Amino acid sequence: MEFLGKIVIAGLMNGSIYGLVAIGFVLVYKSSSVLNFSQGYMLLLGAYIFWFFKASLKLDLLPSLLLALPSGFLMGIAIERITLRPLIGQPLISMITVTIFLSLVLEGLVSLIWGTYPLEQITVFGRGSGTVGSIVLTTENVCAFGVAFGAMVVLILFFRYTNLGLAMRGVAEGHQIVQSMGIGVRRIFSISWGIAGVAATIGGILMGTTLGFQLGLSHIGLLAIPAAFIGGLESPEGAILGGLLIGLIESVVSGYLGNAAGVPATFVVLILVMLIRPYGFFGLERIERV
Amino acid sequence: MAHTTYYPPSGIYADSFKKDIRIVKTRTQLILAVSAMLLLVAVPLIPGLNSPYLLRLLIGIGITIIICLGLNILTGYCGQLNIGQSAFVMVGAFTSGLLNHSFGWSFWACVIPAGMVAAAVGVVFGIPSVRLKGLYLALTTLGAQIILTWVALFHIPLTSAGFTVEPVKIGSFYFDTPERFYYIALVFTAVMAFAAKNLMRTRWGRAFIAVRDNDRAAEAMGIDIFRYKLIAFAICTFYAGVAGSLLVHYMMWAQLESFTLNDSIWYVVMIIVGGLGSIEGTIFGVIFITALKELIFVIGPMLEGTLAFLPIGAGSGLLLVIIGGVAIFFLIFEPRGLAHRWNLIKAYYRLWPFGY
Amino acid sequence: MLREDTYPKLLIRNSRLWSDGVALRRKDMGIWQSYTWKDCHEIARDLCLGLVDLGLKPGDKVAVIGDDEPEGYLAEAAIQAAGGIVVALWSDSIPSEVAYIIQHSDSKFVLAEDQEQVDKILEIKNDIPAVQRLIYWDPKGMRKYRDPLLLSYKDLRALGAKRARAHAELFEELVSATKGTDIAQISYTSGTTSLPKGAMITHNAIIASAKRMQEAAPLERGDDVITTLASASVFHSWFAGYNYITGVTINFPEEPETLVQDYREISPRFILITPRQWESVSSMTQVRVNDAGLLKRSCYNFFLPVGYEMVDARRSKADPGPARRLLYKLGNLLVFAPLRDKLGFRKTKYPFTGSAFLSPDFFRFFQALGISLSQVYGSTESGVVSMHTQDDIDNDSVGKICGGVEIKISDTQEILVRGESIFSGYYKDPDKTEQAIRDGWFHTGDSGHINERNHLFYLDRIDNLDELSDGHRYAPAYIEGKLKFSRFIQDVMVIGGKTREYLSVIINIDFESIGKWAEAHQVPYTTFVDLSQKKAVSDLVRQDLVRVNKTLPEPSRVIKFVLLHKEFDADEGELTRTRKLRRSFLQKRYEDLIEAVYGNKSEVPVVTEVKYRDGRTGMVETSLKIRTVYQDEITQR
Amino acid sequence: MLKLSNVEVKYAGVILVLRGVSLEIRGGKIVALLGSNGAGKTTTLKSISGLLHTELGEVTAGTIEYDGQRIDKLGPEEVAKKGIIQVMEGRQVLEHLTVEENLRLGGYIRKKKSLKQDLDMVYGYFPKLTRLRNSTSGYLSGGEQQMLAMGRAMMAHPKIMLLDEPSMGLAPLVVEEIYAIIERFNAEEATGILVVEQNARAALAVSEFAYVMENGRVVLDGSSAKLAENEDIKEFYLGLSKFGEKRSYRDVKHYKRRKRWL
Repeated sequence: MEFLGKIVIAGLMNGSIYGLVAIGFVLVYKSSSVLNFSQGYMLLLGAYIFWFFKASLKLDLLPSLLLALPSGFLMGIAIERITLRPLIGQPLISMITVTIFLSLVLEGLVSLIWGTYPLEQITVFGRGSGTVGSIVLTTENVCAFGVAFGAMVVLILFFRYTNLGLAMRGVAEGHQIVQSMGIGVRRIFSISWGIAGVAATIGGILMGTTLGFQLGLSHIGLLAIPAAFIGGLESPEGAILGGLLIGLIESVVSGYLGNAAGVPATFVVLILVMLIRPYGFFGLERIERV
Repeated sequence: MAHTTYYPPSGIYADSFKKDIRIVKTRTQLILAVSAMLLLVAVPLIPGLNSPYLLRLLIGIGITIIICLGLNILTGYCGQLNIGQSAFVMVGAFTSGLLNHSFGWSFWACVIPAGMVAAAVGVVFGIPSVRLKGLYLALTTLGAQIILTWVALFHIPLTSAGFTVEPVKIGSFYFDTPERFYYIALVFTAVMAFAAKNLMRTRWGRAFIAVRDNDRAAEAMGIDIFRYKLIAFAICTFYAGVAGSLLVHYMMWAQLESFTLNDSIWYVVMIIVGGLGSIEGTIFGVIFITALKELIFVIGPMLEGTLAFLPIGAGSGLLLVIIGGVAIFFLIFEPRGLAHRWNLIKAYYRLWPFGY
Repeated sequence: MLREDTYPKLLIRNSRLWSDGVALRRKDMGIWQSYTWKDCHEIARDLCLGLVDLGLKPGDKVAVIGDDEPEGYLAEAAIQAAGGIVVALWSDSIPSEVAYIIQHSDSKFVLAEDQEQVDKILEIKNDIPAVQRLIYWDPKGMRKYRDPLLLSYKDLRALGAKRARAHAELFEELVSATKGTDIAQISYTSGTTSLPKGAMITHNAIIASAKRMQEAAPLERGDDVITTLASASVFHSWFAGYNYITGVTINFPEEPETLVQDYREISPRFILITPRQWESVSSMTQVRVNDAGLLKRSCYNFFLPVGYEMVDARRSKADPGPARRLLYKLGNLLVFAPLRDKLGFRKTKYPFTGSAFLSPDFFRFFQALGISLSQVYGSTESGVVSMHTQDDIDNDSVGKICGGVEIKISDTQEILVRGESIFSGYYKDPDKTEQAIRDGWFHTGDSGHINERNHLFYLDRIDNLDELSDGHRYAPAYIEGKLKFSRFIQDVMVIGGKTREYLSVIINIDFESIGKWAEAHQVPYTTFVDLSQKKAVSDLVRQDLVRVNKTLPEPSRVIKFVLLHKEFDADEGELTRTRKLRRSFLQKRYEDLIEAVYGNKSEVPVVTEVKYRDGRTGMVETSLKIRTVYQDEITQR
Repeated sequence: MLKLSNVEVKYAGVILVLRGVSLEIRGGKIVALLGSNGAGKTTTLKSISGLLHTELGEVTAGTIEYDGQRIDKLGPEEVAKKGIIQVMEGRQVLEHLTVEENLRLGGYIRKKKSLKQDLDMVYGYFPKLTRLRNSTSGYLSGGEQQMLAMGRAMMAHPKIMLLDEPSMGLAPLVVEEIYAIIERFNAEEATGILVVEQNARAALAVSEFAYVMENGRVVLDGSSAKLAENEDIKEFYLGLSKFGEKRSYRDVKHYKRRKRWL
């Protein structure tokens, strides 16, 4: 029984990070209906940038964060500006394919700059650990969960109530309509990619604390996809729930069937959900008037 | 997407529908096609060209063309995205390998079943996503890539470690050397390419294009989108399966390493660079990217040697950046790929001295 | 000598000799549908017996109106098979013209192509009481037509087939009863001056002309040709000779509008199109080359002069030298051969122009491209008189006089013709016949002369020849031909005559080329009227006038010109059906404009009645600007 | 004052759509632009509003000036900020957003504080929309969607409004209602309106000046009254035959009847 408790806690921990990254994925999908397959590699690059500030430049936690998050935002904007903007007006399949190729380029960049071996381990939130009942909790995990949850709340509020959030939902409906009302579609795109960049960076840092800074982090990005899909690709709340669910499934399955089984299991769930409830739990039935 | 209007020389007219849709319309085209074939057949015999390195490269290109042909039928003609193609190559490879290794079936007995099994597995993964509008097939094929690799790694005894496979043989003649296997690869590639080209002249082909261009209109015309997307995906995975079987019987060794997610992405790169929806485009794309890859394999180590400060593994990083970069360049500046560029050159020549 | 002396007899011979050979092809939905000789024989037999069943007797006239299509082509054979006489009408004639011809020719039946022609005939039904039945072959849009006069092509053939089953050999008997000397068809000439006259032409005359054409431009069975001129022109019957006598396959384009693409697909061995069509081919070539890229344009501009040199050298029999010949070969490979292929002349051996004057500049242009353009001269009444042969092309002459033709030049420089291909007089018009044929010689009304190499030279219509007040004689057609070489001028009429001391011209601009030029040079315009009066456009046309004036003797220089606000149109009687100017009508119609030109006015208000295609009329009033070619010249003359 | 002179538009650098279009909209005037399908009317509107850039279209020659400044190279957002708003063809509404959210987005480029008054103004013009304030706009009727689209444009208080076939697919009664509101809005807000229409009768009734386009070129222009009397306009756009009464389709022949724009 005690083993199950530990797994559930670990699952929720990871789940919150998956949820956060999934929000980034949903944000991009909502504003430009692009399935961003490079989300995992943005997470990787974000984590490495943070590692660069923390480990190479020896800055401590707060300054590294203050430098890493804006650079994550810039990374998102740069990606949108260089690869996606020229494709506006092209068929959707080209936009999605470009994100696939982006994952190649990002992986290449990371291995070009930092090599392919895992980076030296660093502590992010400090050593310490405590126990709740019989379960050992390290400060790293608890802080990671806290940061993830905070970021999620901020994003939801932004998305629901600000004018910019409304504009983003408008852009998702139709680029031309919104443009004819004076809303800079390009600006909205770059902002949503910027936020996705920040979400990925935070996710990367948090994942880095537990799994270490290595190329494997990009597989976490893969998990954001089932998380976002199960949540319905439409709403940030859906993404969070999806993330937590995926986290649980991954840790439970890998707990009992050996740790390589975690990721495939989530995709099995993805396919099952796609069969039963294609629009996810929170998705909107798409209005298709011919 | 790479269709072009055809400018025949004057004096060429069709007095029957069959004549109108022939693939080879003029005598010069026939001569060109036949001479190209003869050249390909003669390659191993020409001293300069028949170095083992080049033959192995050509065989690799041949098998990759088959994989990309399937992918182009699905993505280019039917508009569905598949980023798990190499998993289905693996399915074909292991099916054929196991049939041969465990049941002693010859290559000729295994290749079609390999394709069939790959197609069956493909359909299983295809059904959930094909029901939906939008590019959800990309998600399920990504899932397929991960799940199938996991299954092969842990749940089939032989595949995780790799196992030996008999080479292709006819009677007592073994196609075990590159010079000999070259002909097997050539025959299969030619047959599969011609089949793909022909497919576009059939009802299925037209239905695929209808689904790609406007699935709502296609549905209104009575085309069962679900069925045709599934057929397209089945053909795509069948092509992958056959290629997998060829690969395994050529390498005489079946192992997991050559079927990764990156390989799937590379196949997508090849059809984008080559030209979506064009058979010639697929061939151009495969040759172009393979040549680029070989080039980088030469430059990579040199670079690592000279620029010492680069970390270990920079060579592979460089490869990814360049190939990814080239793919993105094509997507943005030449969306219709090399095939379109080739058609423009042909049109320029055909329209000479007029401009339009 | 041919035993068969009429086309129907040849049809029977051919269906026996080459039963499954392809006789005709017609393009339908992009595919060329073939008719074998057996099919043609069967269709002609059914039509013929159907008509006979309806009461067609030898010597009866049947009017045929419609675009050139296999149905019409075989209907003519069917009518002649029963000893009937074909009266071919122009498909774009207006109802009043059609009524006059049908009534004058006493046609008993009318064969019409489609709803458009049927509507014309039904509109004039009461003026043509003699017509018993109106047969149509394209039923499109006519489901609700219930007029008793109407009979569909299908029903006629059914009638004929029933009759053929009853009496198997009837068709062959009827055909053998016909003989070469019978009248085969009455062709109404579109007289530039008075009402149309019906020239009676016998089978022998047609076959004689057809044979002459095949001497100058021989073809063999299996060659492809394409019909380009309307079925009403007499040339159509001579052209049919290739099909009946030698078995050459005739291809029919899908629609008159798609002729350009269709003839490119066929690339016919022999082709004859009117000067206006050659002019449009030349201007289209120049426009499309100018629109092409720099490399293509510079190649073309580099090699064209080389082509011109070769043409001039061949004409003056001088040897251009090995360097020039090599350069021309290179030019042929790089520019001329691809150009011929794009224009559809890849396989063409005999490109011909005829039925009107085409200025030598065009001959020189096309020959430079390797298209050995040559001229055929003849008329409805005289048959084929002279033709260039491939080895003896002289750009100034209208061809070498054909075998079996005698030519005499009268003291008034008029060309007189005698021979087997002469017509047999005007139907129901004995005094006109008297005027035209005197003791066997046909007075063509054209002026010209013969040179020592037996080439005939054509100057102009006799009554067009004119002289200025100071006695200087000039040929309007010659000047007009030169002006039409410019791609900006579609049509032009020279004004002069005894009471004027200088020449002036009325010009129709080519709306499409000038429109394109205007767009390229940011000259905004809305309608044809607006564009024609723009100053920039008149400056553009002035350059062409200056160019042509340089090549003319000083007194026949054009001093003043007007850009007309509308195109000359056959519907308004300004042009004949073969697009030739009806000068006397035009002189009368634009009298006040001409007075204003010579009255040194700079502008004249004009009100002209315009007839829309469906007969509706509308008034157009605008003011035309009268411009001078050389600003200063007018003041000091 | 908005002025197009000799504007030439090409799609994907190859397809020539507009071949030298020149027209003017003086402040506060209603101008109609007539033409059949494919005449280039919508392309003209999109060249003004800058929406061409999203469809690989570009103005390759000629100029579009608004109050003296050239705007043909600007993106749609800048043009909208200058006060030229386009209401697109086919009642383009943001289906999954509510009516109010649509209107709020309409006023996106205006300052926040005037949002309340703008909303009341629009609800004044279109009382029907007040009731539908929170319903998803995807489920509105055709007429309501057209009102929402126009209301959304009004939210930005445009100086010039470009209406693309407002009457398309609407019942005649609704069309009258919409045109009445257009006239009222023009009168009260002094907004210049360029209305593109196939429904020539309604457009000529409401506008002072009108242009007729045919395959990429203005072939006829003049005051609306004069055009309403023009022989060819009556024939080809108002369906009146030469004797003034309705012309039935039965006697339209399948063979081509040549129009004479002389």
